[in-house]
Amino acid sequence: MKTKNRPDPTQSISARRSADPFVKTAGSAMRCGRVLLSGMLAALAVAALPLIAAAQGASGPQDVSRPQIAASTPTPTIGSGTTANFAPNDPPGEWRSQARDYANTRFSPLADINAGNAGRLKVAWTFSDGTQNGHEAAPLVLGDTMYLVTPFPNLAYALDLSKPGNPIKWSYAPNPTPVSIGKACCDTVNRGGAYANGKIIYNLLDMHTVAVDAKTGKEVWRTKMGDVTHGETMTMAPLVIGNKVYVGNSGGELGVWGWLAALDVDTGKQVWRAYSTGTDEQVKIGPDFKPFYSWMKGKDLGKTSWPPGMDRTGAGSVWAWVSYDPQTNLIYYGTSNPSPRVPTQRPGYNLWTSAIFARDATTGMAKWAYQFTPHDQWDYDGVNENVLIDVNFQGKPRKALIHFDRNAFAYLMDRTTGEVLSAQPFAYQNWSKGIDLKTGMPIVVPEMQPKPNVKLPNVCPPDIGGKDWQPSTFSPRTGLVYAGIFNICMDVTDHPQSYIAGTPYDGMEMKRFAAPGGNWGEFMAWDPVAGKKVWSIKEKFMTMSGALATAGDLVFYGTADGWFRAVDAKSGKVLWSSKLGSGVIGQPMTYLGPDKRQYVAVYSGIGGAAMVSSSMPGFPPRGSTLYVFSIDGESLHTGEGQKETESNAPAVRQDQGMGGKP
Amino acid sequence: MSPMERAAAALAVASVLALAACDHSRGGSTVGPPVQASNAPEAIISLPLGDIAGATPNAASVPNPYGNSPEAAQQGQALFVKMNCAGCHGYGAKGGMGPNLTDTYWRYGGTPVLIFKSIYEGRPQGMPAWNPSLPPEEIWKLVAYIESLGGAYQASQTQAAMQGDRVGDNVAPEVQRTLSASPSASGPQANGHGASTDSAQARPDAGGAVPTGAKP
Amino acid sequence: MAAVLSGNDALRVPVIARPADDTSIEPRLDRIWETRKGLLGALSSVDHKTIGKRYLVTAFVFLLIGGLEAALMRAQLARPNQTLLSPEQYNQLFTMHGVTMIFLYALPVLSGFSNFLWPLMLGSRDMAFPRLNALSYWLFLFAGIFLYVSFPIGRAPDAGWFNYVPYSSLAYNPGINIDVYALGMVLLGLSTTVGSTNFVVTLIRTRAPGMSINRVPILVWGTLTASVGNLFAVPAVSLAFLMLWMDRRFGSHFFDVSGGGQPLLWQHLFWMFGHPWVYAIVLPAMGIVSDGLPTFCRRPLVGYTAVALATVTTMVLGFGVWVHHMFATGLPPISLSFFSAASFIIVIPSAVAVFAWIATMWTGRPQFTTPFLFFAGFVIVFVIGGVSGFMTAAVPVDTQLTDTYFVVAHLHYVLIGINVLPVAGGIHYWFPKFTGRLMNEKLGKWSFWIMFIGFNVGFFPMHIAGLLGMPRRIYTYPSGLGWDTVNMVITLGAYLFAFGVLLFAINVWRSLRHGERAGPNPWDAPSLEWATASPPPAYNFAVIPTVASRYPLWEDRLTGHEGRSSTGEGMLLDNGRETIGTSALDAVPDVILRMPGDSFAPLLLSLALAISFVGMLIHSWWLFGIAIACSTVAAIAWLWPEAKLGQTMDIARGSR
Amino acid sequence: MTRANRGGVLVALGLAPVLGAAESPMSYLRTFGPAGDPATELGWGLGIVSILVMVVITVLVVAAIAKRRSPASSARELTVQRDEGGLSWIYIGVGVSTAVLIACAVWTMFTVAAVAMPAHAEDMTIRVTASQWWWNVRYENDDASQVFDAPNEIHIPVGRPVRVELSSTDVIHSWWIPQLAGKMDVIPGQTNVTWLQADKAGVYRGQCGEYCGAQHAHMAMYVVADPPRDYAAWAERQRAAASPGLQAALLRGQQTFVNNCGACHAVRGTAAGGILGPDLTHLKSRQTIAAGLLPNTPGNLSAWIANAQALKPGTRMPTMALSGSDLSAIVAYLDTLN
Repeated sequence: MKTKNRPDPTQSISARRSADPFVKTAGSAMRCGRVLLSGMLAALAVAALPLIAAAQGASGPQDVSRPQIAASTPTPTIGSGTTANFAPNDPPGEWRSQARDYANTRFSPLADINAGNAGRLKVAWTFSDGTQNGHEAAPLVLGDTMYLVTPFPNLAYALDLSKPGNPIKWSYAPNPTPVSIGKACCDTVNRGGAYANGKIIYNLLDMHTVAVDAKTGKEVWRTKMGDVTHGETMTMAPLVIGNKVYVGNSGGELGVWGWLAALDVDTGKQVWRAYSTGTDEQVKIGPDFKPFYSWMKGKDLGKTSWPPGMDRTGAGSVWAWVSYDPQTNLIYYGTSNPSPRVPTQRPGYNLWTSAIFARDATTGMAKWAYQFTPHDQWDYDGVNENVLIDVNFQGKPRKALIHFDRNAFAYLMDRTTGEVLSAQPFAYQNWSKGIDLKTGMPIVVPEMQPKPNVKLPNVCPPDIGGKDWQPSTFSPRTGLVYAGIFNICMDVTDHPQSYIAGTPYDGMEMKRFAAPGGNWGEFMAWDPVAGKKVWSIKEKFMTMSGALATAGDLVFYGTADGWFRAVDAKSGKVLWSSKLGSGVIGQPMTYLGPDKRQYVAVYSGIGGAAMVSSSMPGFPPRGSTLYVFSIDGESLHTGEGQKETESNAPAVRQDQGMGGKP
Repeated sequence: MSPMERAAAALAVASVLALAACDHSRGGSTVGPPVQASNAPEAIISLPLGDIAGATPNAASVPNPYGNSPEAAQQGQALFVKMNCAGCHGYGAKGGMGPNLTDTYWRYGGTPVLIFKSIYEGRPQGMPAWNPSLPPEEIWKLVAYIESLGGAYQASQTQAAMQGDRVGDNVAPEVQRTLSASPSASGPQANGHGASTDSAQARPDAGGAVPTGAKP
Repeated sequence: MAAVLSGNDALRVPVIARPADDTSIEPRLDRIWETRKGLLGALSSVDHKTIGKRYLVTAFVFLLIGGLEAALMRAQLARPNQTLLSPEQYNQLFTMHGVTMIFLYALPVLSGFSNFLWPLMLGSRDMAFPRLNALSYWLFLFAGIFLYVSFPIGRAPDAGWFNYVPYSSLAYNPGINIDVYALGMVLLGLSTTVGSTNFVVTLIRTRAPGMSINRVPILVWGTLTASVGNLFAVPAVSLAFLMLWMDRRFGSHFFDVSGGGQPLLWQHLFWMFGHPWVYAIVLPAMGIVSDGLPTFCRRPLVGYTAVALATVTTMVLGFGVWVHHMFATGLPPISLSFFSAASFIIVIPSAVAVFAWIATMWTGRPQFTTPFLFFAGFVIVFVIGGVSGFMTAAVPVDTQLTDTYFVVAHLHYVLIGINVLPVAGGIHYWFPKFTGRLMNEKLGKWSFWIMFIGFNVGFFPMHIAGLLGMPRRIYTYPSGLGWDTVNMVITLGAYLFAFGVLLFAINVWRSLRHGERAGPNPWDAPSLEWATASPPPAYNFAVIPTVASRYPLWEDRLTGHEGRSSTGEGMLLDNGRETIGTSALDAVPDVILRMPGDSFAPLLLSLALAISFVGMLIHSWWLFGIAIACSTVAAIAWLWPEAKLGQTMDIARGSR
Repeated sequence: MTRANRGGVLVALGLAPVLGAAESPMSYLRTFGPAGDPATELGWGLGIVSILVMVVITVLVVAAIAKRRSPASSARELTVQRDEGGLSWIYIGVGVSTAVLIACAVWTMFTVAAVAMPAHAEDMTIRVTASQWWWNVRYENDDASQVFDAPNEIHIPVGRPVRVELSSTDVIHSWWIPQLAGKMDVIPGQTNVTWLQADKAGVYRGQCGEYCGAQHAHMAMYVVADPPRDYAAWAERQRAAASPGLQAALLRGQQTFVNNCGACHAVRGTAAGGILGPDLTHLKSRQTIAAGLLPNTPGNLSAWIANAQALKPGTRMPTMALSGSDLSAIVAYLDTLN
């Protein structure tokens, strides 16, 4: 068992503070006692500092600007024949949905910015949307208009890129109820909207999906999807295929009943809804449901793998990415962790939580499913993105998908049958001895199973996993997948929980710290066919931004302390870095402006799950600024001297008065 | 009696009195019923949340019926975990989905009775109302636990709590003269015993502060 | 007559004298050894006889307090579903009843006997460390007060005398109740350790010349074994209580499950002390019987050597059986059976003692005095308690018996049987030596029969209540489980026994003033304490007696004894407070021991220590600091070398 | 030592009236399962040895006193001039004692082996979780949907060994059904395992055996041994959720129950999901409430809800601030949960 190495001196020595309300008058005396005690501890800590520094090993204190290149950098097998279907093949200069394509590759064919001139990237212009919380979305660009969606209160903006200063064409304030603030487990974030049939469609935190006319900013339709007072919220970016919008709910922490629904693009009416737990009828499992592994075959497994009645509050919420394969007309998405998080309260496999579903896009009937972590005991959701790639694996061409799961295993799966081709750990983990490919079951390390009310130290990866929702990117030019991952462990104590509607139903008390190596984050290139890490860059703070690969053989990513970097796709060498105003958990994107110049845009605004490391010194304050970069900072309007913004610019943002909305 | 004996006797009496002075609510591990049940919920609901238009808020103090009984605080801590409060406010009540309860920043009032109101009635940004799920007696135990964390104001410091005064704050002379009789200066210690204002958390609790969970 | 000085002052040979010839010896020794009158004298006295009597009186007061607590509990349990006491009150009462009886009565009363009698039995003028003796008493007194300090405000310890974690941890007992118990026990641990050290050194170094190790009375063997046992056992419990206090107030995790601690660690540490302790509080009492019974059977004890070795064997085995208190905690059966076997074997030494007493009675000619009745009654009750203990030694049977009233019956039979009855008999037997007066025989017999009948009527039915499944430590019970009548009988028996104890107390009180005057040896007993006056003078013996046999005062009437002990003639050590130091095994004189005089240091040191514990209890660190400073000063004052205490003579090289 | 002649011995000793096993349900003088019988045999054996030893020693002491009463002549004259003699008493007495002890010790070891594990492996497992002052019992099953919780009253099939896994949520308790098996402590932070088997159908009362706080006295449990068919039927009923079909009057009761009690108590099929207190989904099917404190009648139920502290001082059940109508509505609703 690896000796637990907790070298991070930033963790305060938190002796359990004995809440000693015993004698109010003796309070001051209590402090002298504690001063004595903490004096001793401080002396100990000082003595231990040289020891800790030594324990940091070769990596030494992290030099923020010159990140570490992993020792072994084998030359990637360029063009190993791994490709992807980039439908719907939007115009190269546009970015109409968060993942840019159905296969979730986030690959941009633009190549004007390349390894050569990346060093000359500068800020072209910025825009602040006036909201405080985690900015996880990517801007959309259609024609010469950029559309933005903000975290709570979920405002929407349209910026006219053709005019100087990119003025606001229109803004839309949906006014979601503030009750939803207290029901969102991990910051009132929103992962962005999608464009379809002239409408911008996105989800509000208080369980509504709205469609806004792209031209005028007027609300077209608004559909209520659930009851926010029961702890349900919506934060995912919808995916639009044809005339259907696919949306899911969040609330794994509050004991909701997880589902994915399809709405009609034009009317907003719900077409079908598939739950993640419950009877086959509720989960829309029909006769043609053929999971690859036998232990997932059976009737009403969504109910019989739960103690009686617990499947209705079993979560399996769908809060991240949906991908779509036009040839097979199948959509792929993951479900969240089972609820409550305390495993002893819910014996059984708890199907279909922490799993991936493949469903028919039109009817919603499930074709196959695979559970990444049966009877999950550490909150390893299965919601991370599934990038659809076509590989030749062991000599045979396979229609596959690559999925970096929260349980720190990278799954390469055959997306037609649900067979696990390979499953290798991509981050430091000690909960499992590996995935048995014959049965598809993980082999759990018995000591790592938490028991109620007993502290279990040094469980890796923690609840936020080896990698969380931040999407990876695939470059057909190198055949590699690039992702920001974590290097974190946790001490966990389970507290069995009562189900009280509208309150958290999880019960895991955690204290997170850096895994061996001392770094919290890492950006890596992964060869999906070989199942190996090609190169990786260690980062002191969490790497929780999306990733963007471009035809210019560049990969863009950001870090939680605000660095935004461009990296050579082949070698992993950092070509350019820029420090933004706040931490980056947004998704970088690139587009062609009206001046046919290539711009790279990314939101800075720390929040979301990255707040777990908020007690680290150097953690940035919150922010809300969109940064747009171009070569030498050139844009449509540089050099034109002082020019008045046209006074008759129509749109004036409907302000919310001095108090603003929290 | 020789001087030495008198000293010994005095010491013995002093030590017994010192012990008697600490709380004498009945019972070892069992929490007796609240000392005075006069603060019925109905009376509490009518208390104002903030200041009163045109009048200085009355210094009516509604103390916690459990006083500082350690049993009540201990059972309050158990309730804090069992009733899922820790899920939002964090297992050390240092904040998570819900605000930090150990510092002296109280959006809806930091005196025990206002904390009782916030639990009893619920608050608009997602704090559910715990009446009737928890009877007043149990809510007062939760309040006793929150008081033991050091961030709460004393029951009689309604004025100080309203204006965010803390022990050790300087008070401009002009203000001193205009203050009503209520002792405004004393409130929870600024950053001494209990109130945690470590730097990383300095910023006020904007909506949805530090999440304990991993994702929405 | 001053000792003959030869050569330099360092080499002094004690003079042999006969007090009968020189009448000035005794007044001179009186002036040397007498303690000052008045309160100052009392507070500074280090005379073992004064300290012994104080132990007896204080222990008796605690016995009465414990008895009152028991009376309240029995009133609550007399009938089902009573509400005389609230659960919290009952829990505090049963805890304090246990703590008082086991810690504040059982060993202190035996320390009282041993402190008073040892120097007299061993032919010495005082204990080896007189001031340490005073310290031991004062610490015991203050620890007793400390344990009761939170009783009046309703915050007495309420987790049972065994104080199992986690119920006694901060999470379930946040008040000061358990802190009072934890710190009180550490303070009491100091007193016990200090007392035990004093007894061990006294036995090894201050026996009268000629009193070899096999001529020492059995009470001395008993207390010696108890003391050595305590020296090994008390550290375990003091450590356990200190660790508990650290867990409660300073956030350590010794016993806290969520921090990786183990609740069973507490049980092991507690019972590693617990079982040796229960033997420590019975072996001296068995010694009292082994010394008292032969006197009233008019013959020496049968199998002296066997009984002495049995006493030691009991304590040695006593360290190997503690897990029989934990048979139901889920430890693996294989280890439980080792301890079960050990618990069976430990019955054998007790059997040796029982058959020795029966043989003494069978071959002797019993005299119907009250002490004899107590000792004979003791043998019967001892055996009943012994066999009920033998039943709990079997693991499977114990999983039914443990924590029921059967065990309560067992522990009362052994504790009252083996400690209270011999103590009552011992007080009757040595009352003339303590006070110079005899206790009233008629009232004595009445008090014996009422105590004996009351005890058996009260506590034997507890076996039955236990067999009927009545658990321990329940403040009430529902009707309809068959426990109603048996509990009523127990309550009546208990009150009868209490009445018997009251009669005994009245007898003591009346005999203090109106008791018939007693000479040096009213019972014609054989051991050395009956050679000096009743009550003995401050210096015990005018001259140090020499001993030639196990029964010095019966030598003339016992055949097979060549040498003669002499009490009339011996060493006159009158150059200040002196007694003779002798070698460990054969008691060959080898040094003159200069004994320290009266001193306030013990009182001040124990007062300062007690105050420092109060400071620790209420977390007032400045009070703690000051008190510790005072204790250091008192200790330094105590240990400050005094010229007159310098050892001057190695007699081994002097005359024989 | 078959049960028949033990009865005879019992009568002979004049203990029969007191130890009548009939009206004392907690007496372990007779046990009804292989987990307890060997121990009871051993218990009787040691008991009889003990009684014999007591009688012998008492007779010896009384005889010793009565035999040679001392003549009134010279009190000073000693009866025996030598201090040896009488040693034979010790040799014989200790010899006999040692022999008896060794025999009993060996018998104990065999009994330890006999009760350690059932003859054939248990095919049913219950996980008992002790909390301050009640018992939660989870009926384990490989098929998760068959798992259910039911507090305080444990049903087991007659004649089949049941594996009992014990864990505590707070302090140390002790699982003890005297007429089936010896007690086994329930220690937080570890899982102790024991087993029991009832050879005769019936209700066996048990109670917490280790001091655990204010209400240690009222922490009883009942093991109901049913014929296998009845057990299966009972289990099936327990798994079912609360019956949804309610007339209007009871609906208000259910709503009031969920609002006031749902945070601590669970009724499957409704929104009440609390696990702090016992599961009430099938409250009506139990004989007693409050861990054996009161028989399960509507009157007792409303008294308990209105003021639990009066009946069981120190219990974690708070005194509910309920109006009369709410209280009666709740009690009426609880009456439907069978």
